[in-house]
Amino acid sequence: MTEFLELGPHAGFIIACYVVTLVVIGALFVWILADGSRLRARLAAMEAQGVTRRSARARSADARESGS
Amino acid sequence: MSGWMGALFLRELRLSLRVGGGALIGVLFFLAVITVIPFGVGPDLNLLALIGPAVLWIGALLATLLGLDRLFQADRDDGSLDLMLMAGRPLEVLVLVKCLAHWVGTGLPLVLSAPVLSIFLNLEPLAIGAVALTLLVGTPALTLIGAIGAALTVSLRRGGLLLAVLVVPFSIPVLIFGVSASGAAVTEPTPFLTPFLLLAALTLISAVVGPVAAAMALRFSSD
Amino acid sequence: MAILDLANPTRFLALSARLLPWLAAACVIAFAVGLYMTFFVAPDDYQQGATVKIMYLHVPAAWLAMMCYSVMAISSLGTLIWKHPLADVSAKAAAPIGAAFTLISLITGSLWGKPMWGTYWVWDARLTSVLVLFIMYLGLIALWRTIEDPIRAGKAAAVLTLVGAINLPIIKFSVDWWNTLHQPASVIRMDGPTIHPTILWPLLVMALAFTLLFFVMHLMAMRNEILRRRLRTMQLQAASARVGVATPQAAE
Amino acid sequence: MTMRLVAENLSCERGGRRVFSDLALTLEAGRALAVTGPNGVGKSSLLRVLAGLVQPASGSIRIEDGDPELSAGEHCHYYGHLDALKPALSVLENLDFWTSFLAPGRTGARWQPMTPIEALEALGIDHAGDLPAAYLSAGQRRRLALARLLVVARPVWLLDEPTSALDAASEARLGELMSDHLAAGGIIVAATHQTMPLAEVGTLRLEAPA
Repeated sequence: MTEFLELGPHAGFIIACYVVTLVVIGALFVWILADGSRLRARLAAMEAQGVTRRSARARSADARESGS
Repeated sequence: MSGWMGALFLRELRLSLRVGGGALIGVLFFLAVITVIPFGVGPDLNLLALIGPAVLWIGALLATLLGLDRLFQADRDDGSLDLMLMAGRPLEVLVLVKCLAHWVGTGLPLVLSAPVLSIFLNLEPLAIGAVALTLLVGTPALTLIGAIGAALTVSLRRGGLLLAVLVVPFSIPVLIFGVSASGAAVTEPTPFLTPFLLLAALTLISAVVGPVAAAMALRFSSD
Repeated sequence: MAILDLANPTRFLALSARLLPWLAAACVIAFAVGLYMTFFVAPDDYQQGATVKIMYLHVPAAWLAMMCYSVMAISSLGTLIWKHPLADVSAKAAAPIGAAFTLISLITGSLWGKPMWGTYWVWDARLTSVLVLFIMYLGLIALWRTIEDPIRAGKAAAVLTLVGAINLPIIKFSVDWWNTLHQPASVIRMDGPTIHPTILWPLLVMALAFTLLFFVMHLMAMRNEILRRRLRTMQLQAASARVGVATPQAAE
Repeated sequence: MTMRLVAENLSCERGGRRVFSDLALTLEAGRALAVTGPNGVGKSSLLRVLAGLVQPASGSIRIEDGDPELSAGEHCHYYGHLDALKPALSVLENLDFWTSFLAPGRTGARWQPMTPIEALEALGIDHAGDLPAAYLSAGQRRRLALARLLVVARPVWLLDEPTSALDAASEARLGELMSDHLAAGGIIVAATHQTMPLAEVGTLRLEAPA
C-alpha cells in the first residue's frame, strides 16, 4: 500500500484529475439512468390511459381475429 | 398582485429552457467568441492576459444583445403581445419581469461561465473575480437597455442586427466602467470601487429608463 | 448479424437489453484491472514522477472524444446515405457522451499542464483543436435541442457532423504539423509505440475500459432515445385520439 | 342602468389608408353584433380598435356602467386569428398562464369564471391537458384559445372569425357558450362570414367606399 500513498509533489493535481473524471462520468451516467426511468414512467402512464401504439393495436387486432 | 408577475417570470424562464428556447445558446456564443480571439490576436499569453477583461466584456455584450431580438418578437408572432397589451397590467413592470427572466436565462449563465473562460485568457484569480463581479452587476444593464432596441424592432422582420446597432451606443458607458473596474482590480494604483459603483448606478438607471422606453415603444408597435 | 437486423427498434431494444449486462461487467473488470495497474504496477516517470498517472485518464479520454465523433460521423452517413432508421438515434445519443469525454480530456490536460508547463492553458495546436471539437459537440447538442421534429433535426445534425469531421485529422496530426508544446504521438505511430511496455499496458487497458464504458452509455442513451420517440408518437396520437366527441370504441 | 358599449363617429387609418370612417354603434348587455362585409373592408381593424390595440383616427369608445378604473379595452377579450399559444408549453401551462396573467374585467358576483380544467372540459380538449400544445391540431388549438375567454371574467368578447377551423360539434358548443355569456349580461362583437350559431344577432354591414 505504501506505493499508493506517495504520489509526489503534485498529488493534488492527480487526485483532482481522477475526481473530475469520476464526477463528469458519474453525472452523465446518472443523467442517462434518470432520463430512462422518467421516459419509462411517462410511457407507462400513456399506456395506462389506453393510448396504444400502432403495432400494438395491430397485434391486438390480429389476436382478436384469430381468437374469436 | 405578484401572481401575474410570478406567472410571467416562470413562463418566460420555462420557455427559454425548453427545446427551441435560447437559454444556453448565449454561453456557447460566448465560448466561441473567446476561442476565436486568440486566433486573431495570437497565442501570446501575456497579451491575452492584458486584454482579457475587455475581451470577456465585449463577448458578454455581444452575446446579450444578439440574444435579445426574440424577447418581444416571439410573442408578437404568435399573438401573445396583443393580449399582453390588453391585459390591464402595467406594461413597464411587464417589460421589467421579461428582462429579469431573460437575464436569468441568458445573462446569468454568461456570468457563471466567465471565470472558466478567463482561464483560456490566462487571467490571474484576482482579475477573474473582478471580471465575474463586474459582469454580475453590469449584464442586467445590457439586457435592460437591449430591451429598448428589442421593443423598437419588434415589428420588423429581421430586427436582430438592427437592435444591436441601435443599442450599442447606449451600452458603451456600461462597457467602459465594466472593463475599467475589472482592470483596476489588477493594476494597483487605480481604485476598483469607483468604476464598480458607477457601473452599479448605470444598472439601476437602466432598470428605470429601459422598461419605460420599451413600454412606450411597444404601445406604438401594434398596428 | 447484418447491420440491417438492427434496423428495427424493437429488435434493437431486445438485443441491447441482452448485451448491456455483459458489456457493463466487462467494463467494470477492465476499469478494476486498469486502475490497479495504474497505481500499483506502472513505474513513476523519471522526470514527472507520479504525475504521469494523469496520462492514464487524459489519453484514453482524448481517444474516446475522437472515437465518439467518428461514431457520430458514421451514423451521419447512415442517416444521409443508407437511410438507416437508427442512425440519427445513434448520433444524437453519442453527442453528450462525446462532449463529456472531450471535457475530461481538456480538464485533465489542463491539470496536467499546470505542474509540467507552468500554466493551465496555452493556445497550442493540439489543445485548441480539441477545444474546437468541444464547441462542435455543444453546437450539435444545441442543434438537436432547437429543431422540434426529430427527423429533420437528424438530417441537419448529420450534415453538420460530416462537415465538422474535417477537424479530426487536424487534431490527430496537429502535433506533427505545428511545432507544439504538446507531446508528439507515441502510441499509434507508423513505426510502433515508443513507450516502455510497463507503462503501455496500463494505458491500453484503461483505453479498453473507457471504450467499453462508451458502448455501455451509448447503448443506454440510444434506448432512451427510442423510448423518447415512442413517447412523442404516442403523445401525438393521444392529442388526436378524441378529436370529435366520438368515444374511442366507436373510433376502433 | 345596464352596461353598454358605446362607440361614436369612429374612424380608423392604417398605413395612411382610411379603413372606415364615422362609424357608430351601441350595444347593451346581453346583445350580440355580427360585423359582416367583404374581405379587407376593415372588420378586423374595427375589432382591434374596440380592443384598444389600435388608436382610432377619430371618435371615442367607452363602456357605460363598467369598471371606471379600467379602459374600454380592458373590459374586452380579444380572440384574433393568432392563438397566442406557446408550442413548447403544455395545454394546461398555457391556460394557467393566461388565467393568472389577464386582469379580470368585472368582479361582479354574478360573473363566475371557470377553472382551467372546467374550461378544457367545456371545449372537449381536457384529455390533452398535459400534452405540449405543439401536438394539438388546428381545431384543438382554436378551442384552447377559446378557453382563455372562459377562465377570465371580461364582459365584452371581440371575436374574429370565431367559427373558423372548428368542426360542427365544436361550433355548436361555441354557440352554447356564447348564449351563456349573453345570458349572464355579456356583450359579443364578432367579425364573421358565416351565420352566427346564436338566436337573434344584430348585424353591422361594412361597405367598401363606392
